[in-house]
Amino acid sequence: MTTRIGRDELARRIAADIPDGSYVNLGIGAPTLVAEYLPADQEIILHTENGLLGMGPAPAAGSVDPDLINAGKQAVTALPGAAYFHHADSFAMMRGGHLDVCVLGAFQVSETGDLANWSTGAPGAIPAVGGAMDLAIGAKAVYVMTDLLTKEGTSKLVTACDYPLTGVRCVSRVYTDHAVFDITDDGFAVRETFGDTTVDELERLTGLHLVDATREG
Amino acid sequence: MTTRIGRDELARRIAADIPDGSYVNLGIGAPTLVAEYLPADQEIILHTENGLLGMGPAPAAGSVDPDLINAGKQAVTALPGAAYFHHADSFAMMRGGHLDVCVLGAFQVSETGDLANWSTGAPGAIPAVGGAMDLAIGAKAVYVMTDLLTKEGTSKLVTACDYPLTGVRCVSRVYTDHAVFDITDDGFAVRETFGDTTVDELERLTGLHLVDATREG
Amino acid sequence: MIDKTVATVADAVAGIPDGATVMIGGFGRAGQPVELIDALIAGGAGDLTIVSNNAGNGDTGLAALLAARRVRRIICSFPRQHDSWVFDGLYRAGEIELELVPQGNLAERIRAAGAGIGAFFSPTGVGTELAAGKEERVIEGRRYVLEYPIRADVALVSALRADRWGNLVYRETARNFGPVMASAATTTIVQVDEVVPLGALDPETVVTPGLYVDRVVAVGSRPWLDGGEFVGGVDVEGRPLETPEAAR
Amino acid sequence: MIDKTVATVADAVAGIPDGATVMIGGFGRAGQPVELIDALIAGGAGDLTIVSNNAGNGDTGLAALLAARRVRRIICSFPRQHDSWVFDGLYRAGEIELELVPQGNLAERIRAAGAGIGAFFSPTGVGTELAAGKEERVIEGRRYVLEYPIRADVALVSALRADRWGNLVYRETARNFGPVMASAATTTIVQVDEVVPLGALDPETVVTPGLYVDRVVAVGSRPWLDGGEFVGGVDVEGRPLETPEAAR
Repeated sequence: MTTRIGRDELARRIAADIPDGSYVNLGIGAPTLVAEYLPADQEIILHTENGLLGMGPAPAAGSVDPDLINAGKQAVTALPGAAYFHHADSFAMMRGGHLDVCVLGAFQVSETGDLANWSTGAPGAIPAVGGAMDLAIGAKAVYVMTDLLTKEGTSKLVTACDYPLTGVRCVSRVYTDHAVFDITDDGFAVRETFGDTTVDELERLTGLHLVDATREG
Repeated sequence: MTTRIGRDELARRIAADIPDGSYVNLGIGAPTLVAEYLPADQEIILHTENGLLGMGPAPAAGSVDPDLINAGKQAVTALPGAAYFHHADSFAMMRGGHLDVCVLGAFQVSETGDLANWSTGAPGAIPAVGGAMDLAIGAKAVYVMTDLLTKEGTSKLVTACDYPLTGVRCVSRVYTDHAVFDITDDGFAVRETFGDTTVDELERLTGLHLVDATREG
Repeated sequence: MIDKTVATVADAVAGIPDGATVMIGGFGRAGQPVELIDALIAGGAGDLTIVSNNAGNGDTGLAALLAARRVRRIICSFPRQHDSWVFDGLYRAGEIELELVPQGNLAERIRAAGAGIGAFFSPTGVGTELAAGKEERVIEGRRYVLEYPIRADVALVSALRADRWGNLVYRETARNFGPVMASAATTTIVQVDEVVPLGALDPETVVTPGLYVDRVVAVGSRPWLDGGEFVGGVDVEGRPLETPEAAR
Repeated sequence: MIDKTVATVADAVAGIPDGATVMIGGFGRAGQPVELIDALIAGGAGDLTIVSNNAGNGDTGLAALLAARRVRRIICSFPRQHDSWVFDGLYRAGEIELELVPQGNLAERIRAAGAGIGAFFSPTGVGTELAAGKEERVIEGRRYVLEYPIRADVALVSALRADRWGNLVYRETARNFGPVMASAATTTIVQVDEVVPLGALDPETVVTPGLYVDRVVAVGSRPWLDGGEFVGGVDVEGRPLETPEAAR
């Protein structure tokens, strides 16, 4: 199988679904890419859980400020209109459901919307959860950005997660390199396919029964 | 019976017990008087639960600021070193035990330290509690400032409160016009008497068994 | 582009339906969003549940809303004041319901709603009639009662300044309930003395970040301020002092 | 007269005993009170329980404390980082205990300790192994787990400026855990770049009121600041950029 769309294209695809004026948290790793594709003529306000709303892009070299970082501990900037706050206030903001969208990576997503993205559960691995569990339950819409298949070719969309859970029934939608899936009461619904991917092929790749919602909306 | 010391003298007596550097909340009414007797050469920081630490005295006429009031909704000032905060932060400060002393009025105090000061429980009365219950449990030391007797001559120090409670086992010490009482495991202990008041006389006035601790410390 | 400012107080309160739960900021008169309350009265919504620390002062603001018989129920800590005659009359006549909440529990329950806390154990009120019927638990030797969040359909808040993203700064003790109420309502409506350009508020000093705010309306300076600077000349209720001339 | 300032970092950390629970502010390196940690190492206290978001970066600060074998147990949300080799080695060798807490629960549990909350129901972590064994409850149809306060004997916090009453302002995202940790410890010890005169901090902008602070020590500007003004010239870890000359 070839990957249908690249990571940047996927980031652009996700960015296109985020309405103007949204408050958004982009998880560490690939989701951070989404920021680069937010339309310049819109105001989408980025939250970083370490205490900043109105996060801007990385600073120029020489202007890196170690006091101004994102959740991935990378140097960032603050836009006009930004606000700083402490960690309890920042997570209250998430836990209270005030963010519109959160984009997260995943090891697995179940057809009921369970997310596993913090631990492989491998023996000897050093566990680290950070804000993952708070992010998973803390936005009105939780989008997952991931490859459909692992490097070994197994589906990351599953009936039930094998990996340790990050959150239960928390994912709204999964953006993969092959297709976009909504979590529905009937399980995964294919909302959009990329390239010449078909729902049949997705069923074969995932081994799941999928609802075909590509003609809707 | 004559009242042994006046309200101002009592306020002065309480002020003398508050150590330099203390964080103090003075309840609405008579306890507010204590502020006038805090030594000028000390820094005792006053908290008002509507969001200010470092409260200063009333402003001059013409300089009254309706945005700067105390819990009794009287105009006050803010000293250099003051800080404003919102109501949840302000009550967190109290509930978390960060104030050293709180001085409150009382209808009744029981020998186990229960306080009744917010409601007479009279039928038809309009109830209003404000911050009374938070104050009662929210300081390291809760001092009560009150007349020993009601206008009808009955003792405000009681075995158990008849009036609706403000807080349970919360009072540390009671300053009255006749004497100062500590709440101990053995009930009220007379720590200090004013004028020629004797412990025997206090027992007669209150109808309580009192520990004589006037020779201690 | 985000622009939460609206032109008039009527626009600001548009759409508040009968039966809504409305939080109203302020501690007494300090920080009470009087212009928004007047607009709410003019807008006609009734059968309201109000969440506010007090139950109105004098005949203006929240007291006027009560006098207009728009309030079915009020959740507050301190209704009875020297100038709460409107509430007092309605309460004695049995024409308004009251839920009395200790002030710190009121603030924390509102915060809990905004912060996604399902419930919390508070030491305040334990053993009193205001905790009657509430779940109690001893934790590390101390008694607590379980308190639940208070949320609202609408919050009406008064702040000093806002930008078009809805970032807010307050003034002195007028801050009081504004920040927690802004976080606990589906729609947060804010009156400010002044709307300033985006970037004019120092991000270190923003008290309520804009994500909590839905609508902002500028209503002009309080009578004791001029361009945000204190000029005085009023009593604690904000009324102009009588000048020697006027007093004659 | 209140003067919480002390002359040296050694004075600031004096008296921290073996076995103490110590909160250490910072998110990664931002806001990490490195000078206080160095003083804690020099002071010799061991068998410590540390509460901090991370478990040290590189070989300095908290990582150095761990490397000096002073820490028995750490409560944190994100120990594993690209530069957490000191922690990683100790953990793999079974020489340090770890309690892993989701970041928001960590912050809220610390706040709860400072705010006198006995426990609270959080939706974070529900149904995961980090909630295993915790009390669960459904409230209004949503699942929550009961979380308890985390308190400490000592908090070590880094802020930008303080006055002699201990009022604090922070800088940018270095604020992070400072305010909640300051509220949750018996003794709160703060390093600041600069102590300013009483009254120099605007009371509207104080983030941590002085009542939460016990000791303040001035340690001088961060390398990327000059008198509080950002001058840059460092990488994200705060190390000076190589100049063209130096790079040659």
